[in-house]
Amino acid sequence: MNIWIKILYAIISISVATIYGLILGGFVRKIYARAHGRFGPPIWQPFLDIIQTHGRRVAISHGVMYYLGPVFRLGGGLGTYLFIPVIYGSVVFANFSMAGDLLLVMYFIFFGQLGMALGAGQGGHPYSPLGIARGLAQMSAFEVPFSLAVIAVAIQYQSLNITTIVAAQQGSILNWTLFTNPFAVIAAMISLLGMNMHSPFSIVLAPQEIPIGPPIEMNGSFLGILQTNRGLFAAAKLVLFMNLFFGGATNLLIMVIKTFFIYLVSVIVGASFPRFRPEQSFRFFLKWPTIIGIIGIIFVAYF
Amino acid sequence: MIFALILGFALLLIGIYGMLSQRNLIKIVISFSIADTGTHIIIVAIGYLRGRTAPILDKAIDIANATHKVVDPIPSALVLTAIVIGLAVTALMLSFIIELYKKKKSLSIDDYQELKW
Amino acid sequence: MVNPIFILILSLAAGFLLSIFEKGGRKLSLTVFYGVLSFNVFVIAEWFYRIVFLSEPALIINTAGFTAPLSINLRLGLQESFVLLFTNFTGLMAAIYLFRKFIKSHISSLILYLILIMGINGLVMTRDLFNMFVFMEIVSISTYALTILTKTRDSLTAGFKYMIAGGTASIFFLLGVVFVYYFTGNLNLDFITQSDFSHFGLISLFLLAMAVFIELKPFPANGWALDVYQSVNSGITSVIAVVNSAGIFFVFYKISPLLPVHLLHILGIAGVITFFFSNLMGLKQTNAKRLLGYSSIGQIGLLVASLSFTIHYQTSLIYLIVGGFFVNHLIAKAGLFWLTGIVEKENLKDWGVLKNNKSLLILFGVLLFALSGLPPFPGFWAKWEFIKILTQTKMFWVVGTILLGSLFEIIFLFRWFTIAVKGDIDSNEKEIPFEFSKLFPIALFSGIILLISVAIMKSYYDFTLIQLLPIIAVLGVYLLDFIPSKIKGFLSLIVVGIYGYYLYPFESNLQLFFGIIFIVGSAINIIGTLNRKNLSQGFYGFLLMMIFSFGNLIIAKTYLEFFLAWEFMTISSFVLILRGNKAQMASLMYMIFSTAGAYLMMVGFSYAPALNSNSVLINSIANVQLPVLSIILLAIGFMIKSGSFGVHIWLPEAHAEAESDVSPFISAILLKAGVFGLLMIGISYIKNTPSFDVFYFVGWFGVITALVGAFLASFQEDAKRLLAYSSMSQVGYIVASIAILSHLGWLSAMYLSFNHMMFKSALFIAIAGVYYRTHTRTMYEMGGLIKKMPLSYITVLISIIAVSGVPPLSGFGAKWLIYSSFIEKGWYFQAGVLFFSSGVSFLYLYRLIHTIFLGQLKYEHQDIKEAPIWFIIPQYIFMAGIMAISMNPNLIIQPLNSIVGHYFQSAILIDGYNITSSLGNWNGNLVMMVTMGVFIVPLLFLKLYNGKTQKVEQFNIVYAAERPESPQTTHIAHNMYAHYRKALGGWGKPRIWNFWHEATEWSHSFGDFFRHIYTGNGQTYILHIILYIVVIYIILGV
Amino acid sequence: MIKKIFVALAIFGLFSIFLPIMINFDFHQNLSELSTQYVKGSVEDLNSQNVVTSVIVTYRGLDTLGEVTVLFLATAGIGFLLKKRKGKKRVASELLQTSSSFLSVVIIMFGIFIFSHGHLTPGGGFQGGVMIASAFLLLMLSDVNLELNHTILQFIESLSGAFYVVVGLIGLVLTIGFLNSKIIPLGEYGNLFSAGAIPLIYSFVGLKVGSELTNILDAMGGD
Repeated sequence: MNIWIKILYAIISISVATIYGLILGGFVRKIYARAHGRFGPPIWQPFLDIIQTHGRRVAISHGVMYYLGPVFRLGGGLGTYLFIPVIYGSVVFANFSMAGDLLLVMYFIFFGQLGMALGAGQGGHPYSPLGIARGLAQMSAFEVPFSLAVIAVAIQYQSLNITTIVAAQQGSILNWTLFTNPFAVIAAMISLLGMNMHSPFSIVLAPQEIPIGPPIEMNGSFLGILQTNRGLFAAAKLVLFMNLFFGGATNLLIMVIKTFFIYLVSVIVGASFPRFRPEQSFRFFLKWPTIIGIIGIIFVAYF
Repeated sequence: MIFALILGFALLLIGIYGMLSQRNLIKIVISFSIADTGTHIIIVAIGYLRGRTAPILDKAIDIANATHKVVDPIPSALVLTAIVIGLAVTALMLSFIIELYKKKKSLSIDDYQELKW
Repeated sequence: MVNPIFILILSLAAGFLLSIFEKGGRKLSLTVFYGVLSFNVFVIAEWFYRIVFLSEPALIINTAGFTAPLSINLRLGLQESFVLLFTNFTGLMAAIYLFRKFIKSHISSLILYLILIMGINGLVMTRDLFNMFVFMEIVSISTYALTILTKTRDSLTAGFKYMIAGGTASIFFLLGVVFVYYFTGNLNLDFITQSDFSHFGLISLFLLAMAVFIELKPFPANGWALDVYQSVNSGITSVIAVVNSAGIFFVFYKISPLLPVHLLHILGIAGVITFFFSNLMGLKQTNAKRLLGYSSIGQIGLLVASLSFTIHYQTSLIYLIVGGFFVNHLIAKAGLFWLTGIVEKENLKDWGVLKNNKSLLILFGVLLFALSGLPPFPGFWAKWEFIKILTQTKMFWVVGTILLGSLFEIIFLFRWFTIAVKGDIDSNEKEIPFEFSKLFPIALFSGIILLISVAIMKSYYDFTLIQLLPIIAVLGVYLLDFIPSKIKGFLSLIVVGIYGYYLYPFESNLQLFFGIIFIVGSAINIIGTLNRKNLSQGFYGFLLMMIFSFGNLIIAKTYLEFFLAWEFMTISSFVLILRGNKAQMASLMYMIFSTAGAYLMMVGFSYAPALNSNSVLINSIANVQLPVLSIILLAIGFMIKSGSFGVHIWLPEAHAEAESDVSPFISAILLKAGVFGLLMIGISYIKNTPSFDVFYFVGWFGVITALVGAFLASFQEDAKRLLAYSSMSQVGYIVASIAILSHLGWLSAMYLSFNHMMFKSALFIAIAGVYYRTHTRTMYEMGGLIKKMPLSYITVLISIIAVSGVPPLSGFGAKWLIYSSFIEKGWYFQAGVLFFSSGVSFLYLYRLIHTIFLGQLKYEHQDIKEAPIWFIIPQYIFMAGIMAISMNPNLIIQPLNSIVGHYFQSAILIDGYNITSSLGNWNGNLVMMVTMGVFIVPLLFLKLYNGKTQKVEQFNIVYAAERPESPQTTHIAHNMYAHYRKALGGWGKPRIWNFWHEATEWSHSFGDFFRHIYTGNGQTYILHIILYIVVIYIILGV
Repeated sequence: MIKKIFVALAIFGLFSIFLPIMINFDFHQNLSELSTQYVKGSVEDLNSQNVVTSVIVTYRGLDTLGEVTVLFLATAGIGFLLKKRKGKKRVASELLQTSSSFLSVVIIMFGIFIFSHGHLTPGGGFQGGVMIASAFLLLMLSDVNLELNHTILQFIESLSGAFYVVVGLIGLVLTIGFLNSKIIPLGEYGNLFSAGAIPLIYSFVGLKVGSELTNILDAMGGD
């Protein structure tokens, strides 16, 4: 098919995802506020923020890498999203998933994080490396249960191709990985908490300790880009989880519903737990979720 | 003549015992030469044949069947050499002791163990 | 042709008359003295020539006008002439060494020395047992007297102990002789056979053998010898340790045919035990000469063992093994004893003085390498063949003991060597005085042993020039060392090019692939060394040696050729590492571990069935069924070399402490040798699978190595150590995926090997550049260098992306292949561990780039420049490579696919840029395109929309509502992952390190414990002797 | 204490090694064929009465040469080791002084007789040499500050040794073997001048041994 059409489709699906992601973000802030007994900002607050940050007259740059940091970040978000087939059977939302399989997505997630880390690093603010150190460490920890879950899925469907995995879960709700291999899903969901960095795992952006950590020096349109990405990237991750564990989606509505509930899990947890100390968080991920993940593998591989 | 043999071995053992138990250097050397002498006696004893005479073929024995009259000459020859060698070694040992004594004014072997391990 | 009996006659006459010549002045007597000695050498040399090259029959000399057995007869055959040539020559050399001593000392010393040599000649030639006794006494007595050539109380004491011990032994010898006569009625060896002895008559042989054996200083009945070696003048010591030992050993050789086999075997085992314990006790020794004494005793033990275990094999082999050990040990030992006399440092710690004296240092090195049985020296060949025989006769205990013993020997010898090269010396240390008469013999001997080595390689193994190339490289460059190093660098670049070109036709598939990694990779890395300013003597020689041995590894046809190349590789890399400033400990550890590995491989190879084709090893090994034992041993050997978990502790030290332009060779290329080896086993493994799946465990070791390496790397403060551990981790991946034994697995292994070669070289060279500018490797002392050295920064950036496996760069290909292969194989948990370690690898990668290049710039680095061009060039060559295979993975995937296709049927499907495995697919090119797109779009947006960006310094930040006070405090770098360490808790402890440390401690204290039997009391020594004889008798009885 | 036990063990062990020899030992009934040849040969080839002598000096001449060398080495070694130093000593008794002065002459004469008749009677070079040395010992004891002429001693020692070698050499030159004593006509059985070079060699040996032992005694007597 013509490459331009492909790109057009990509733009469509990206904008949909971004908007959805941002709305989701606003919604979450609302929920948090309510949980804290506040009124909270309007749902469209994230859009306002982005406009506001882009509206700033000056933007301070600490150097080339600093400048590229947000670019990497957004690029990472876009890429991750683009390598995932969002809606099963849809041409528009198939994105560039033919470029690679699950492994590609898993590793492309790092693209943005690494670039951002480098950019923040050049920012020269002591809090950035602190946050990054925490972030990387935690990432290495929650990757373990997640990768175990992924391996379990790969074993189960004998494939790493996301479309194939989704296809295998069609038909009945009971075909979802959630029901065919609950252990793997639990493990994965726990690590999702880590990925979304809500408390108790919000050690990276921990406002009280290292005021929002890595992006602390970011300002103006740099910050704007980051905020845009936050929406898109959240959407991408949720879609990935939906595809792997919750039977994917055949149309936008189902996608929205499923991802919303997936997100809700971490929101609820986040609203109800205090923050871990870093080492507690690492140890946690390397302990229970990992064990569950191992059980998940044994479950599919040897039963 | 078996006694000679036994005597020889006895001397040998006594000598070695002396070398192992005596503290005094000179006594050790004496024990050594005792052991040496024991060996020499053993050698001679080995050469002995019953009821025969020394292998010197003078008028006393007829040359014709001398081979049935004399004892084995070889051990006697060997022992002679052995004795001289023993003598030489003993002499050298003694002179070493003299030097050692000059250096440290002691004849006890226990005083000469700086070199170890 | 002169009748050799003239040696005896002339020496005697001269000896008797010397005191009269003395009346005519010392000059005259010295002339006579040296004249006679050289006459002896000449006579024997001629006979040796006649017998060896004109193949004349052995010469029998009757005395007194009667034939044996009536009279005493002498024999001069091949063995005799060989031993005599050697002993006489050594005697002459030692005499030259003692020249200055002989000018002054009492005339008797000349007489004694002359007759000592005469005695050795008689001892070797005579066939009559009692005559042997006489000559033995002549030798002993003259030696006793000569022990006090330099009269100290110690030498006197030692001499006395020596005398009583020798006297005791001679009593037993005499007894043995007369009883032999009693039982056989004869004294002439030619007329006595084993059959003449009744069972009860064997006692005489026992006494005889024991007397000789005691003279050969078996453990523990050898305290007296040690004291002699320690205290006596080095010249005389060399004579005792070499000439006398040779003579006595030959006596043992002469009577050995008489000895019953079981006695011979017991003596052989006693020899092995001696070898083991003397080396064990050597570990704790600090006195140079005594240390040599221990080693000497051990080597003689090994010599005896080799004789008694090989006596029934074909003669050529015996000549190689026994002769090899004989020559090797005695030449090296003589040279080293002479050196101790020149250096005149009792304590090993003070041997750093050799640093200032290159020529002595080189001689020391040659002799020491020879002594430790490394190639090309004769000891190596002897050991190889000997171990082969022992392994094939399944005498594994003996093999183990010998190899452990030689490992100990390696430890103390190389500890000594590293001290000599790197040890610290106090400034007011005076130069070692130059004495030609002392230096000449050593130099000559070093030359001779090299010649002999080459002779063995050419004549016995008929190796071609290509196997000799590593040695030639070292010697050749040594001659050209006066040339400035840049030129040498260019020259070696050319040489490597030629070599690679020469090698190319011999290579195919796998070889070619590794040829590229080894040769091309090295060639590019050589560019980095062009930055050297000074002469850097010897550097390029050993560098070339290493590169050549890489090549020879690939084209090796036999186990031996492979092992030879391997050992050359070890030696050269050891020397290269040792060149580092603080590399003393590091290089020692490297040497010890490598040697241990090499020994395991040696056994593994000797136990493997013979190859039945003469194609290259890596092909022909496919047709042999390797026994499980040798697979295990070989695998361990190769894994030691590739720094696998558990035996990895040498790796960070070696890679970090080596000179910064050597590290890339060591870390990026040398490690691949282990990989190559493992692949080689694998090839035989897949064709004929062993009963026990060794590679399953290898796989586990691989993944654990990957994880541990990553964690250790994350906790380093030193940039090069970090990179070293990262290499360990990466090679862990490679090893694991080799162990998978599937198409995908090997594909990923090779893909990763190639990648790792490129990015790790680039990283090490980049760090070399940084180090060159900042003079520090500690990362938190740097920071903010991105603006100062942008080019290096870009290299590091691209490399770490490649390492981490983040798309779109080539690293992701590796990850994709690896995980696919693991899941395909069903190694799920291994795959999990690998996921973990790749997650952890982000930690150290970020730490590397951030703490050096990002964050705050330090004041002292305000005005440093970009790294020198010679560092930049290779970096960017590698960058180009990485970018190329990132853009188009097929460049490498396709050829590898076909290479691996020789061993497994292909498991991937390549159409266009899309690579499909059984599990998923990966389109490297499309990924690259998409990434470009998603990267460029925001960038353009930023550029267009956000034109009014304002540049500010790093330092322009607000920190806790204040400006930070200094970069040092603001740069978050030191102990970056403290929280992770805390989280790991008990798992973070350096268990392995402690284990090896404990092992070292234990072996040393064992050595210390055992050597306390040498109380220093002469009487105790005699007691040892007697008890020893008794014990052997008892063992013999039962 | 431990050491005593070990010593006891060692001795006992040696004893148990030697015991079987002593038990199973029985004397040969007749000569080994080698010594038979010697006994025959001594008469037929060498024309010497004393078989032992002919074995020592001719058949196993190399041993004897070595033996001389050993003694020589001992002398050299001791000379090398002990530098003669004069010390104050007690004076010998009148009786000893007078008696020794003429006794020693007799002893020396006897010694010479012994080694010159080594091929006829028991005894030989060594025995004779020792006697001569003992004579000198007597002199030394009697006259404490007796100064032996070392040059002469040395000359005798060296030359006698050298001549011994030369005599052996002649055999080699005549290509009848090193140390062959048939270089001189064998003479008439039982006479002083018989048995070829044996008496000659023995005389050299005697002189050498005598001078060497004297040297040793002298060196040791030094202090």
